[in-house]
Amino acid sequence: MSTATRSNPWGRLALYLVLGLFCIYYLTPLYVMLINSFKPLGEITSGGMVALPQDWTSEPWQKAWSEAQVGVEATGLRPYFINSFLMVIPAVAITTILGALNGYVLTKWSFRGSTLIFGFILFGCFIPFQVVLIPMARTLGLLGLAGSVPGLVFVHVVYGISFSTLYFRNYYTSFPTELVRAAQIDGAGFFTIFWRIMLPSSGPIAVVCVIWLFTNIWNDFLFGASFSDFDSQPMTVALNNLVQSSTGVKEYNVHFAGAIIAALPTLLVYVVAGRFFVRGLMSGSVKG
Amino acid sequence: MPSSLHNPGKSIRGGVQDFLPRLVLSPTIALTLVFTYGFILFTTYLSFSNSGMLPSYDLVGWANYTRLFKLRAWSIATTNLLIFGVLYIGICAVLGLLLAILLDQRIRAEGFIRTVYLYPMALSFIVTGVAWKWILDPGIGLEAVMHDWGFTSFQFRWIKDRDMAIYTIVIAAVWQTSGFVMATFLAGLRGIDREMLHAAEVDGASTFALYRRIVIPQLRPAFLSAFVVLAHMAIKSYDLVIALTNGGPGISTEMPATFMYSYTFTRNQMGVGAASAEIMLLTIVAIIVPYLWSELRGNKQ
Amino acid sequence: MSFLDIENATKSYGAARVLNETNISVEEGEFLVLVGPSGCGKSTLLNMIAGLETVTSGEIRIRGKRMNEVKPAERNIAMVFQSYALYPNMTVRGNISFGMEMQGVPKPEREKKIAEVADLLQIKPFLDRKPGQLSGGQRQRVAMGRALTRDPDLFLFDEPLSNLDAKLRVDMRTEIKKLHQKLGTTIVYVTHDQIEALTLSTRIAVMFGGDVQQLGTPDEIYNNPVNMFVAGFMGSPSMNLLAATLRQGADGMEVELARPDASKVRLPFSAATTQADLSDMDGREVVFGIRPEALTDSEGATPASQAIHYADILVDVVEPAGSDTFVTVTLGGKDAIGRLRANAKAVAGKTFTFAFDMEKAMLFDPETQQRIA
Amino acid sequence: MVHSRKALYLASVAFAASASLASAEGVEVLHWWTSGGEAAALNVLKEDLAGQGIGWEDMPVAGGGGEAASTTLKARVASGNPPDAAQLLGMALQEWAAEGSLGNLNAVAEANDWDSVVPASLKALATYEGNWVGVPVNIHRPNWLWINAEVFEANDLTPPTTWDEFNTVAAQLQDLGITPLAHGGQPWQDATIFDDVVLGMGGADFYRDAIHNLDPEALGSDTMVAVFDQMRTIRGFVDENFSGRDWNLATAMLMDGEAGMQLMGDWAKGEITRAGLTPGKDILCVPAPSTTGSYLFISDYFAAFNVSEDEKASQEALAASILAPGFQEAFNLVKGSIPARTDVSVGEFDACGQRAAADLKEAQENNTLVGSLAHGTAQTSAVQRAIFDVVTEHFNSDMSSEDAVEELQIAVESASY
Repeated sequence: MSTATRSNPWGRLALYLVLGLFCIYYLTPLYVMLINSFKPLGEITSGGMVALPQDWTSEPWQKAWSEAQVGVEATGLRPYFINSFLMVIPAVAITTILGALNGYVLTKWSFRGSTLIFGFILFGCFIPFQVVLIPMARTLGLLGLAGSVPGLVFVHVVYGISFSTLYFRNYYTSFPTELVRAAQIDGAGFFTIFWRIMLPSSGPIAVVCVIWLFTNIWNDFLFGASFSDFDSQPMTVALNNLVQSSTGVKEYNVHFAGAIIAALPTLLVYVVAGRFFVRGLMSGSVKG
Repeated sequence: MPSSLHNPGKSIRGGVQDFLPRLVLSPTIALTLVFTYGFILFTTYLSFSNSGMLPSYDLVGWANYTRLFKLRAWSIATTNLLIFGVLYIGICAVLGLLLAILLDQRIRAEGFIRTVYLYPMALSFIVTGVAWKWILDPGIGLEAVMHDWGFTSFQFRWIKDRDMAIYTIVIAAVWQTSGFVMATFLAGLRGIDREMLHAAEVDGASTFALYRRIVIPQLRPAFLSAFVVLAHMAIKSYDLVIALTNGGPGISTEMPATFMYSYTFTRNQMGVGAASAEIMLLTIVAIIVPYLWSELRGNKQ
Repeated sequence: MSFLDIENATKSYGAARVLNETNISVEEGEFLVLVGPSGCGKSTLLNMIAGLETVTSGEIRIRGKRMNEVKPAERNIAMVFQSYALYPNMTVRGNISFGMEMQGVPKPEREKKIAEVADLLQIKPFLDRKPGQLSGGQRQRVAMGRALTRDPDLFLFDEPLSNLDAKLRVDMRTEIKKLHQKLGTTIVYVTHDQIEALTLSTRIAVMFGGDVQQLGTPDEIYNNPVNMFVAGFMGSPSMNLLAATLRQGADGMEVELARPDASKVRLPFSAATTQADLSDMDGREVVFGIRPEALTDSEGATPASQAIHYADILVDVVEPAGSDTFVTVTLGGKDAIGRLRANAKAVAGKTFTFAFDMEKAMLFDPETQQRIA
Repeated sequence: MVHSRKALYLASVAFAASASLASAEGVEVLHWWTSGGEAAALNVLKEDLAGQGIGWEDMPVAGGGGEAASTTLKARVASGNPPDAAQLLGMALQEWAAEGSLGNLNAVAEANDWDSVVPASLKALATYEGNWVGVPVNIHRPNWLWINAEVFEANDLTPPTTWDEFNTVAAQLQDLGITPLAHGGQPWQDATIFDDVVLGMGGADFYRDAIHNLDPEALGSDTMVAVFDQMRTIRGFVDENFSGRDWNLATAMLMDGEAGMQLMGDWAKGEITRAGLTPGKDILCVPAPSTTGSYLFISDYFAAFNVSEDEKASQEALAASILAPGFQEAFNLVKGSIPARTDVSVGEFDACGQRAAADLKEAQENNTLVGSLAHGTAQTSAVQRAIFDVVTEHFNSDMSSEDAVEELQIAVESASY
């Protein structure tokens, strides 16, 4: 952004140094997990948890993926992925679209009291999930959604929507209103403006929103464990079953491998969605 | 951008278009009404009932509250939340902003670094908690490694120290979320018009002044998002505490979220759990509402 | 019935009224400029014509048809915005064709139209670029191109040139004027730049504080402002508005202005100057208005004028500007600017004999700010 | 109705192989046995039921000794969609029964004569108001002291049988630079030690008075002060990094010889076997100090939730299969516990298992079989956790024993309402 820092080689060096240092901070736990996921269990429990493996093995990975005991059957995490995808994709899509529409209404079609309504919706971010669990279970039961994937999608939409609304509303606040006016004069209606004008320019915030929702829903354990059935348990419940056992043997190497496997879809989303973080989507339309 | 929120679209009239915006908003409003406010009311009721394992509807007055305030675990939890909340939100916001600005300098490997900063969010704390526990454990983690390298006087045993353990939770929590806060700010930065920055540069603004006077003020909405997300994470920090210290040593890292969960589900004292939730909600109202008020009202002009 | 009628139109946001009852009629083919400082209500009025803001009370009619409830897209108008409002995610071609697409214009026709305006505005080379890759002037052309494809009944411009640099602004101004002459479409144009207003318009509405202060041709507005605001706002450098007192002189009324040394300048202000009857106004405080070009050196004064009067005044500052020299003096307690020929011999710190063209002078009431004479 | 159901059940058992009469419905089981051995053991049950034509719908939710599963269970019950059977510890079973959420298994119990094969203490927890509401699966014993044989032999130490001996041995180990006691500072592990100390220093009757009956006199007694004194002494025998450590890492310390002893339940055998060592030989198992002759127990139960009539048959079939001798042996061999019925041969079990079975018999005769507080077999979770709070806080701070006793009384009083 600033030519000043671009032209100063020492400044650049310091810049990269700082960024690199933080990379180490962020990567250390991953390093610990990775190296230990390639060790035989004996090597881990006999100490040296930060040392490189003496005896590299990929067995923990194989085990976590398809052989580990997560229930009565030794299925590994594999079969649970589909449940998680069935839950997370619709939930993220619905929540993001609704959030974007809400943000669009709240900024570009605001009406008397709309700011108040925004505050009202926003407060939903803070409700502790512990307190909603039982009434939500009862509600799902009444709706006939208990123990099903649609039920889980519903719950995640309900408690994700305050966030997606927040993100888009705050982003659209600085979205040039003149664009909306121009489109109105061009004859575009409410939804056309949204689809053709607003959404295509929402790349960075959509990334943030999707990352947030995807991560939260994918990694959610409480709802997943409480509102699922034997055939709709999401991946986190399986991962938790793999990792947690009060009186069983703890296979840390398999746990770590499992955790990384479980996080792969999220990581993929980060990498893919990250491309939409490109600069300058808006330039050329914002007033100077 | 003086008039970004200046009632722009009070325009399309007649027919469906007139109430379409409200129609679009209404599902969200209805869901919020029932599943946020309805459930808060329900919880309020429970907090005055003698609910144990399951909800019960027999009222017992303020008994749950008096019991709650007598519990040492609760006062520890609230103190911890204060320490944790302030440090966590503060550090994440500053670090997130700093990293976003640094990353916005046309960095060569931006995509890679961004992903590195972000990835902790992707991992479930069920497992990363174990890795952190190891790193922080003086016997096998950082301290042991430093000793191996010859720095034998190096000491880092906060996680075993009742007074310091809460700070290790801050370290791990910052690790998990600061990247996301960075992304929020980065999105905000990318939404700012470049020409304006060029203009300011031409005006002779130093890089520092550029950010302080022009860029950061424009990130206010992003700050709001970040703050809400961080406050949400701070208040709901559960997995983190369970995985890292499980409230220990002793009960020194008990947090309201773990307290609430424990009383509502593990200890079968749902009434006390509901009372603690009420206190939490009131605290949130006391802190968040004035902020929202000033932020949203300020935007309106 | 005119082409565009604005009748008793007002606009309020809650209790705050931003536009008072406004009446303007625009004939077909006219170029109306709404000019005024920011916050005067000009953009609000434009947005009301466009349908982007509701009309609180009153009526807006196009070709006699009430527009208040008609959607912007159905008013057959086109609008060019200050920030150009180009859709950042579409190419130039996409931007231009979007409106036609929305109106259901078939593709071949759209292509034809795009080619036409691209030719007209010389934007053919950038058709497949995105707005972000264009310069300010190019974006401006694209924005106009987008508006042109509509074949609108009415063109609305919202400060379209204010984001351009000075030179480009002058060029684009000429192009807009050419375009108007060529297409003959009715235009309503908002600006805060009085030069744009004077050069482009066939009529000007000067606005301030939510009211139209004066509506008239550029000549009327410039030479016959109805009040101090219009007089001061239009023209550059702006009109000198100086505190003065009316005195009964030998040949009728005279205007008395104080020099810095407390001595007085007296200038006849009589029948040759005005039709107004000032006879019983002896001793009255007034504001004396005179444009810089009417406060000049003896050779620079219009020979045709019937009422040139001279006075010696101490010169404070001399600013040669090539074709003219601007001189600042103190008169009536305020700085007054005179516009002299380039070779006039005024020297700072010395007195100089100024020629006042009293035919072009005017008087205002300091209380009501309205024109007296 | 009862008759027809019973008839259906008997038929299903009688013609198990034909499988045609069993409900097409599967039986959904909520449990927290997900780690290798346990889950594999449960698979035996699954196969067993499959043989009877009953599908197994697996609903595992692991975490914190069933804490996570209990939350899930509450949500499932609240939604009106409870599982057919759920794993519960003894007191939780009683609490659910009190809520009226459980059906009864009297028909199966009668048909299989559970009354005569299930130990009375287990039966007391499996029945509510005279009805069988759940079925016990196993018996774990938490009051074991595990000893690294090599360390003890090399240093010529004798396994301690009393707390005094323990203190002496521990002091000797400490002098040798060996951590006397491998321990993880988590509330349930602290409470496991507390269990052992209360039972050891006060005896079974005192344990019942204080922990089961919450007798204020017992809770405030000098014995209890002495218990906390001993806890303080034990605190001196753990390494400085004990806080927050998982139990199995503590076991690893024991196996490496880094530590000499560990107080832990018999599930530690899983870790020991896995490391290639033999429980009872490489790692000795002796009853926790001063608790010889007494037996703390934990039983896992499968609770029978109220289900519709057509699911009842498979629920009952599940219950019958769980307590069938064949499954009891197969399962408990893998799990490290001993069978929940006394008439199953333990010849196949390892030395520690055989000893446990013998001790159990003895304890039953002497009325010294008591449910463990640390593992949800003595108190409602409210009281249990309130005691945990005091024990953990005392263990991790410099609270005096007198203060701890006082805190204990207050905590118990405020939690039991």
